Amino acid sequence: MIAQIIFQIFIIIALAPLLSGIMKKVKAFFQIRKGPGILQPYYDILKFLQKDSVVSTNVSWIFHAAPIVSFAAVLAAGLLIPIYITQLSLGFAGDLIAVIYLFALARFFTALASLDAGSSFGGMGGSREMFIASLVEPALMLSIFAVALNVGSTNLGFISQTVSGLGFDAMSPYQILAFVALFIIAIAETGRIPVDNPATHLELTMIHEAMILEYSGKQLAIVELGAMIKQLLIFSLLANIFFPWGIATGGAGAAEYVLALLIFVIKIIIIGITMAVVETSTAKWRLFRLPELMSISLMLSFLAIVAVIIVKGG
Amino acid sequence: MVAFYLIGAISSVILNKKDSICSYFSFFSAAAGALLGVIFSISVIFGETFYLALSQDSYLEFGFFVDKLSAFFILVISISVFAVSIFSTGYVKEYFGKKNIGRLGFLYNIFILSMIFVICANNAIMFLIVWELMSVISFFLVVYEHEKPETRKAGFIYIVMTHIGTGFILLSFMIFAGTSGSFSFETFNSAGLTMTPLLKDLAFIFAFIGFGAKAGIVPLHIWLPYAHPAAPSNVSALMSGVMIKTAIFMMIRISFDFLGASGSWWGYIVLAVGTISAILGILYAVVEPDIKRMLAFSSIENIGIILIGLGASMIFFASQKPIISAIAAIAALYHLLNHSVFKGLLFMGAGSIIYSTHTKNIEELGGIIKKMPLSAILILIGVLSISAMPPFSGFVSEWLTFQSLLLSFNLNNNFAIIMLSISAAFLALTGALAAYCFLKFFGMVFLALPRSEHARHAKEVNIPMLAGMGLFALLSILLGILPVYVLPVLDMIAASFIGTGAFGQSISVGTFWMISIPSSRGISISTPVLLAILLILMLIPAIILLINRRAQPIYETWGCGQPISTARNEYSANAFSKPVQMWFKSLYRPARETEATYSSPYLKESFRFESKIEQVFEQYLYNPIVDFVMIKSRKARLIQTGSIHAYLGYIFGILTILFMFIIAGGS
Amino acid sequence: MIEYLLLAPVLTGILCFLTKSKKQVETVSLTGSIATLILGLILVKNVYQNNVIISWTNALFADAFSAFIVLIVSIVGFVASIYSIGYMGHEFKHGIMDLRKLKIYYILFHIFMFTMLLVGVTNNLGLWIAIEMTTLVSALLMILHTKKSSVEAAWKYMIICTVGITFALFGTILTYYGAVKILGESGDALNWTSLIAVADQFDPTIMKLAFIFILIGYGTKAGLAPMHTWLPDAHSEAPTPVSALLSGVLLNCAMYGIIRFYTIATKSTGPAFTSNLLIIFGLLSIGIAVPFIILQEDYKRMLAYSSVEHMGIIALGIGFGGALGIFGAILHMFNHAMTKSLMFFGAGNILLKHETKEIDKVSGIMKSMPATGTMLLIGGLAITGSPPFGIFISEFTILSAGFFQGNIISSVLFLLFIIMIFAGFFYNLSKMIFGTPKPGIVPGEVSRWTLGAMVIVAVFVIVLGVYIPSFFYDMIMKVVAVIRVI
Amino acid sequence: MAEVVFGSKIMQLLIAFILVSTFMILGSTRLYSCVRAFGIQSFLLACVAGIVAYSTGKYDIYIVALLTLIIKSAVIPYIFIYIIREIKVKREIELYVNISPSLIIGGTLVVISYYLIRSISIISELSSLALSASMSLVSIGLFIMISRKKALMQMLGILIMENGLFLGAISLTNGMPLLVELGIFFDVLIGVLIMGILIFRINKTFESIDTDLLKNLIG
Repeated sequence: MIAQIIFQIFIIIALAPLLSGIMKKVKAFFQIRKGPGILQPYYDILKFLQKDSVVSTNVSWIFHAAPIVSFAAVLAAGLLIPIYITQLSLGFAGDLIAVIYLFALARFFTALASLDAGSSFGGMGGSREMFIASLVEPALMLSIFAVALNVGSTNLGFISQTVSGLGFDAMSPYQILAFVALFIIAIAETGRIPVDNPATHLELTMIHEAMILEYSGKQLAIVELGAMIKQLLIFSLLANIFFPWGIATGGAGAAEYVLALLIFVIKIIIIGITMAVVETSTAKWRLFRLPELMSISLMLSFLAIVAVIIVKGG
Repeated sequence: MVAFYLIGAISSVILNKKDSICSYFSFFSAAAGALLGVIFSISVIFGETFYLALSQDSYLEFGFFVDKLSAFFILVISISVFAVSIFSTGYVKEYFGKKNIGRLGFLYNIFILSMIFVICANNAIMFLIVWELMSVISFFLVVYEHEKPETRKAGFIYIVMTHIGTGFILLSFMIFAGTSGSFSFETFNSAGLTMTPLLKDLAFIFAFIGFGAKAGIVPLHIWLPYAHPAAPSNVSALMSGVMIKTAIFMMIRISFDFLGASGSWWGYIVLAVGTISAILGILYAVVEPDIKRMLAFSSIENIGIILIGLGASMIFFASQKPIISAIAAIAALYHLLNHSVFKGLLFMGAGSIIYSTHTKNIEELGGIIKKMPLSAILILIGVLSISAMPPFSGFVSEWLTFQSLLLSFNLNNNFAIIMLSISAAFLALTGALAAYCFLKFFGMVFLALPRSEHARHAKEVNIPMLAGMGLFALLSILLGILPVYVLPVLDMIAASFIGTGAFGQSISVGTFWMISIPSSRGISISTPVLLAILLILMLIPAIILLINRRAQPIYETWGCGQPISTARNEYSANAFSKPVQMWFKSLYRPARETEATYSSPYLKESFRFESKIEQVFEQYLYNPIVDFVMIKSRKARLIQTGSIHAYLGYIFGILTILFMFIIAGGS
Repeated sequence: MIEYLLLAPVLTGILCFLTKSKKQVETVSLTGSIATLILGLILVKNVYQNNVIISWTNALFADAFSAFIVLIVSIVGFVASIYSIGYMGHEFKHGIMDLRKLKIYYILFHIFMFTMLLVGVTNNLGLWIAIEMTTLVSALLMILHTKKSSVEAAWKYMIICTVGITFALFGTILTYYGAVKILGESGDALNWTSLIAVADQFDPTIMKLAFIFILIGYGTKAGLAPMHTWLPDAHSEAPTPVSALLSGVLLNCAMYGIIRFYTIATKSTGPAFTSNLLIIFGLLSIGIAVPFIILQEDYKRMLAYSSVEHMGIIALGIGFGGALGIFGAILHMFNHAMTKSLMFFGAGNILLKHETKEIDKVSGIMKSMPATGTMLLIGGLAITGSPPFGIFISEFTILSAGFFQGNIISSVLFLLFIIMIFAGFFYNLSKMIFGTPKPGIVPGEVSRWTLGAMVIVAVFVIVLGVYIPSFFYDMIMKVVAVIRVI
Repeated sequence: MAEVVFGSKIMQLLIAFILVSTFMILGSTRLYSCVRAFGIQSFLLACVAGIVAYSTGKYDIYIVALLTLIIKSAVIPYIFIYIIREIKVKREIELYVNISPSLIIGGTLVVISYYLIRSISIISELSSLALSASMSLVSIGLFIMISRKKALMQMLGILIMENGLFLGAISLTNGMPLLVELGIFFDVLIGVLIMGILIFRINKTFESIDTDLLKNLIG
C-alpha cells in the first residue's frame, strides 16, 4: 500500500515535466520552430534547484510557506486521482470534489504569495487567476455533476472503474458533451491559450507567470514543478474519467500494471498534443472575453446533464 | 445558566462606573453561562427533552421547551458566546472612558438570554415577545456607537426590516393559531395535519419571508450590511454568527415540525432563494472595501448555502426520501455550525484589526502580518475555513452540501435534478468567489506594505482577544478534521425532525475517520487523512528547500528594473476585485469618478479615482417603495388643512355618508 | 363610596384656590391626587368584589367597566400631578408661570380629573354632560399660556368637539326615545342598569340612527378619523401634563361612551352593523395616522397622531368583537394610557430642555438626558407595538381576534399600517434620541419629579408586556362580560 | 303623549316660525340681527316647551321652559351683545358662501331633513314635522358654522344646533329627564362663557375674530 502511494508520487513527479516538454515541442513544431528538447523542463528544474532564492524585503512567512503548501496540495490531489490503477490506496480520503478543492487550496496559497511582495504585477496575476478560477468552478461542478449523475458517485476510482467496465458503451452523448466541457475547463486550469499564455513574460498579459514573478531559485523550481504536476493531473482526470480503458482495475499482475501505465502515458500524450494543437490554432483572448468561453463550457455541461436525464429516461 | 446571564446583566449595570471591573464581571459571567449552556444542551441532545412551564394560569403562558433541535442551537449559541465573551473582555478596552461599558455589558447579556429564550419558547406569544426582544436589544447594540450618523441609519434599517419580518411571522402564527385555537407550539404541531393545503402554503410562505428577513435572504438582506458593521465587533460576531441562525431554527421548526414539509415546491423556493442569496451575497462581498460590511455580505452568502442544504432536504423529504433528506439536513446544520464558528472568528478578527488600526477600510490596511503575527495566523485559519479549503471546517460542510445535491440522482424527478444541478453550479461559483473574496481580504489586509498610517502603527492585540479567536480557530480546525465525531450528533438532531436518521443507512463512518455517503458507491472523504497527506507531502518541498540551504539574498521587490519601495505601487483591493466587477457589470452598475489636476498639459500632478457600485435592491426595490409612500403621504397630509371650516365639513360629510348607508340599508 | 371619590378632586381644587405659595399648592395638589388614587383603588377593589355599586339614588353607579375607567383616570392623574410639579416648577422657575397661573392650573387640573371620573361613574346616558364638561375644562387648561397656537388649538378643540358632542346628544335623545317606548317616561329610562335589561326590545332602526350619531359624536371626542382633526392641535398645544391626560385618559373616556352605546345598540341591531362601523372607523383612524406620523415635523403632534392610531385600534378591537377582541381593546386602553403618558412626559422634558417642538432641532437626548432618553426609547418601542411591552400584547390580542373572527383583510391592513407607523415613528424618534446633542444644551435631567413620574408609568409599560397579574386579568374579564353582547 | 300636542295648529305654526327665525339668521349679514333672530328662536322654543308642559301637566317641563326663556332667549343673547360691544367687532359677517346660495342650501337641507325623517318612518306622522324641523336646525347650524368666518357665528351655529336638539327632545319624548336637562343647560351656559373667553383671547392674539386666520396648525 505504502509502496503504491510512493510509486504514484514518483510517477507523477517524473512524468509531469515530460508532458510539459512534449507539449512545448509540439507547439514548436506547429509554429515551425525547432524548439527546446523534450527533456528541457527537467534541465530547467535541476538548474533552478541549484540556485539561491532572492527574496523581497517586503515579504512575510506566507511567501515562504506558499510553495510548500501549494506543492503538497497538488501532490495530495495526485494521490486521489487514478493514474494507471483504479484501486488507489488513499482513494477513500477524497473524491473529485476534494481534488478540486485541493487545487483551489494550491491556487489560494500561490495567489496569497503573489500579494505578499507588494508588487503591482503579483496582485494583477493573483486577481486574474482567482477570477478565472471563479469562472471555471461552476462549469467544472456541472460537468462533474453530469459525470456523477451518470455513474452515481464522485469517487474517481469508482467512476473510472465503472466507465471502463462499460467498455465502448460509455461513449454516450452526455459523456462527449461533458468531455468537451471539461476539456475547455482544462485549458483554463492549466493556463493555456486562449486563457493564459504560459510562455509569455509580458506583464500585461501574463497570469500565472505574474503570480510567481517574485520567486527564484529553489522556490521557483518547486512552483514550476507544482504547475506541471497540476497539468498532468488534470489531463489524467480527462483521460481516466472519460476514456479509462486500459486502466488496471486491481487484482492483476505486474505486467498488467506496466501495460496500464504505458496506456496512461500514451493517453496523456495524446491529450497533450491535442491541447497543443488547440493552443497554436487560437489566439489569446482578452480577459473579459473569457466569461464567454466559460459559458460555452457551462452550457455544454448543462446539456450533458439534460442528456443524462433524457437518456436515462428519468 | 439564565442566572449567570442575569448576574452579568445586573452586575454590569451596578458596576457601571468602573469600566474594567464591569467588563470582567459581565463578560465572565456570560462565559460561565455559556459553559453551562454547552453542558445543558449536550445533556439534552443525548438525553430527554427538557420541558419547563411557567405561569400557566395567567393570560400569557410562558414555558420552555428544549428538544434535540433546540438543544443543538443552544449549543451553537453557547459555544459562540463563550469564545466571544472571552474576546470581549479584551475588546471593550477600546471603549473604556469613551462609552458606557455597563450598558454594553447589560445589553450583551440580555441579548444572549433573549436568543436562548427564542430557541426555547414553547408558545407563539412568548416566542414573539422574546423574538422582538432579541431584535430590539440587538438594535440597541447596533446603535451602541450612535454618535455616527451611519450607525443610526443602520439601526433604523435594521429595526424596520426586522419589524416587517415580525409582521409576516405574526401572520404565519395567526394561521396556525386559527387552526389550532391556541398559541402553544404543541398545538401547532397538530395544526399542520388539519390545515388545508392553501393555508399550509400561506403559513409556510409567511414564515419563510418573516424569518428570511432576519436570516438575511435576498432581497430582504439589506439591513445586514448596515447593521453588522455598525455594531461593536463582538456583537457583530454574535449577530452574524448566531442571531441570524435563530431564524433558520424557526424555519426548520415550522416547515418540518409544524407543517410536515408536505409541499415539495417549498423546497424549491428555499433552494432558489438560498442559491440567489449565496451568489448575490458573495458578489457584493467581493467588491466591498469595508471589511465588516464584507463579512456581513458573506453572512448572506453562508445563510444561502445553509438554505440550499435545507431546501434540498425539503425536496427530498417531500419526495419520500427521508434518508437523503437527513443527509441534506445534516449538511445544512453542519454548515450552520461551521459558519457560526468561522464567521465569529472573522468578525473577531475584524474587531482586532479595527482595534489596532482604527480603520475598517481595506484600502488603508496592509502589511500588518508583521505587526500582528498571531492574529494573522488565527484569521488565516478563519479565511481558509470560510473559503472551504480542505481540510478546514468549511470544506466538510460544503462537501456534504454538494454530495446531498448530487444525491438527486436518486430522485425520479427531472425538474428536481435540474434545479439541484443548477444550484450546485451556483454553489461552486459561490465557493470560488468566496475564495476570491477572502483571499483579497487576507492579502490586502495583512500582506505587502502598509497602505496608510493606520496600518503602520498596528500592534498585536491583547491576550483575551487572541484567546477568543484562538478558541474558534481551534474549533475550525477540529470541525474540519474530525467530522466523524460531529456528524452522528447532527444525525440525531436531523432525525429528530425528519424522522429517520441517515446514519448506518446512508452515511457511515469507516476506518481512518472516513465518512462515506452511500459507501456502496465509494463516495467518501477523510479529512484527517487528507491533512496527514498534506503534512507529509509538505516534507518533500520543505526538504528540497532546506538541503544545501544558504543565506537567502534579500532584495527589493522587482519592479521592471525600477525600485519600488512605497505602497503606492501595490495592487489595490479595488483593482483586485475589478475583474468580477467588470464581469457582473449589469449587477453592480459601477459608476466612476475621476479627477485630475495638471501642473502642465502633459504632466498630471495628482489624480483621484473613485468608483462606486450600486446596491441594486435598495435602488430598484426599496427606494421606489419608500418614495411611493412618501409621495402618497405628502398628498394625504393635505387633508389637515388647518381650516376649522373644512374640519366641520368632514364631520358633515361623514354624517351624510352614514345616513346614506342607513337609508340604503333601511329600505 | 363613589361620592367620596368625586369629592376628592373637587375639594382639592377648592383647597388649591386657598393656598398662598407654590410649595403649598403643590403639596395640596399632590395630596389630593394621592387621595383620589387611593379612593379610586378602593372603588376598584369594591367593584371587584361586589360587581356593581350604586349610590346617590341611582345617579351614580360603578360596574367593572366604570371601575376600569376610574382606575385609568386615577393612576394617570396621580402620575400627571407628580409630573406637573416638575414641569410647572420648571416653568415657574423660568418665569413663564406666575403663582396665579400656577394656582389656576392646579385648580383646573383637579376639576378636569373630577369631570373625567364623573364620566366613568354616571349611571346615565347623561354622561354626555360629563364629557362635554371635560371639553370645557380642558379647553381652559389649554389656553393657560396665551400663545397664538394654543388659542387656535383651543378654539378648534372647543368648536369641533362641541359640534361632535351635540350629535352625541342627538343620539342620546334617540336612544331615550327608544327606551321610553318600552320603559315609559321616567328618570330611570336613561340608566344603564335599566337600559341594558331591555335593549334587545329596542327598535333597530332607531338604534342604528342613534348609534351613528353617538359614533360620530363621541368619535369626535375620541379622535376617530375623520373627526380627529382637532386632536393633533389640541394635544400638541396643551401643557404637557395635560397632553398626557388628554391623550391617555380623556380619549378613553370618550371611547367609554362609544362602547357603552355599542353594547346597547348591538343588542338591538345585531352585531354586524355596529361592528362594521367600528371596524371601518378604526381602520380609517389607523390608516390616516400613517402619513402624518411618517412626515411629522413636530414631536408632540406625532404623539397626538399616534393617539388617533391607538383609538382606532381600540375601536377595531371592539369591532372585531368576541371575548378576545374586547379583551384586547380594554387592555389596550390601559396600555395606551400608560405608554402615551410616558411618551408625553418624555416629550415634555425635551420641550423644557430644547424649547422647540421640531424634531429636526432636537438630537442626542441619550447623551444630554440619558434617563429620559432611555424612557423615551422604551416608550417609543412600546407605543409602536414592539414586544416586550404591554401594547404589543393588546395589539396582538386584537389582531388574533381579527383573524379568529374571519376579518382577514382588516387584520392584514391593520398589520400593514402599524408596521408603517412603526417605521415612521421610529425614524423620527431615533433622530431625536441618538446622535450628539445640539450645541448649547446643558446635559442633565429636568427634575426628579418628571423622571419619577416617567418611571412609574414605565413600570406598568414593561410589566404588562411580560406578565398580566391574575387579578388584573380577572378584572378585564369582568369588563368584557359587561361589554360583550353575544 | 306629545304627538297629540304636535298635531295642533298652533304648534305647527310655532315650528314654522322657528324655521323662519333660522332662515333670518341664515339670510342676515349683520351680527346684531343674527343674535336677535336667535333670541326669537329660543323664545319660540320656550313657547313650544310651555305648550307641551301645559298639555302633559308635568312640572319638569315647566322648569325647562322657564330655563329656556331665561338662559337662551335672554342671557345668551346678552353675552353675545356684550362680546360684540366689548371687542368692537365689525358688524358685518364675512362669508364663505354668499347669502342667496346660503338660503338655497338651507332650504335644501330642510327638504332633505324632512324626507330623511319620513324615509326612516319610525316616528309617527304627527311629530315628524317637529322632528324634521329639529333635523333642519341641526344641519343648518352646522352649515352656518362651516360657511361663516366669524368666531361668533360659529358659537351661534352651535347654539342653533343645540336648539334643534332641544326641539327634537321635546317633540320625541317630552324632553329628557330633568336632571339631564339641567346638566345640559349648565353645560351650554358654561360653554358659551368659555367660548366667550376664547373669543376674547382670539381677539387679543390675532387682533380679529376671523377664524380664517386660525390656520397655522397644519399637517
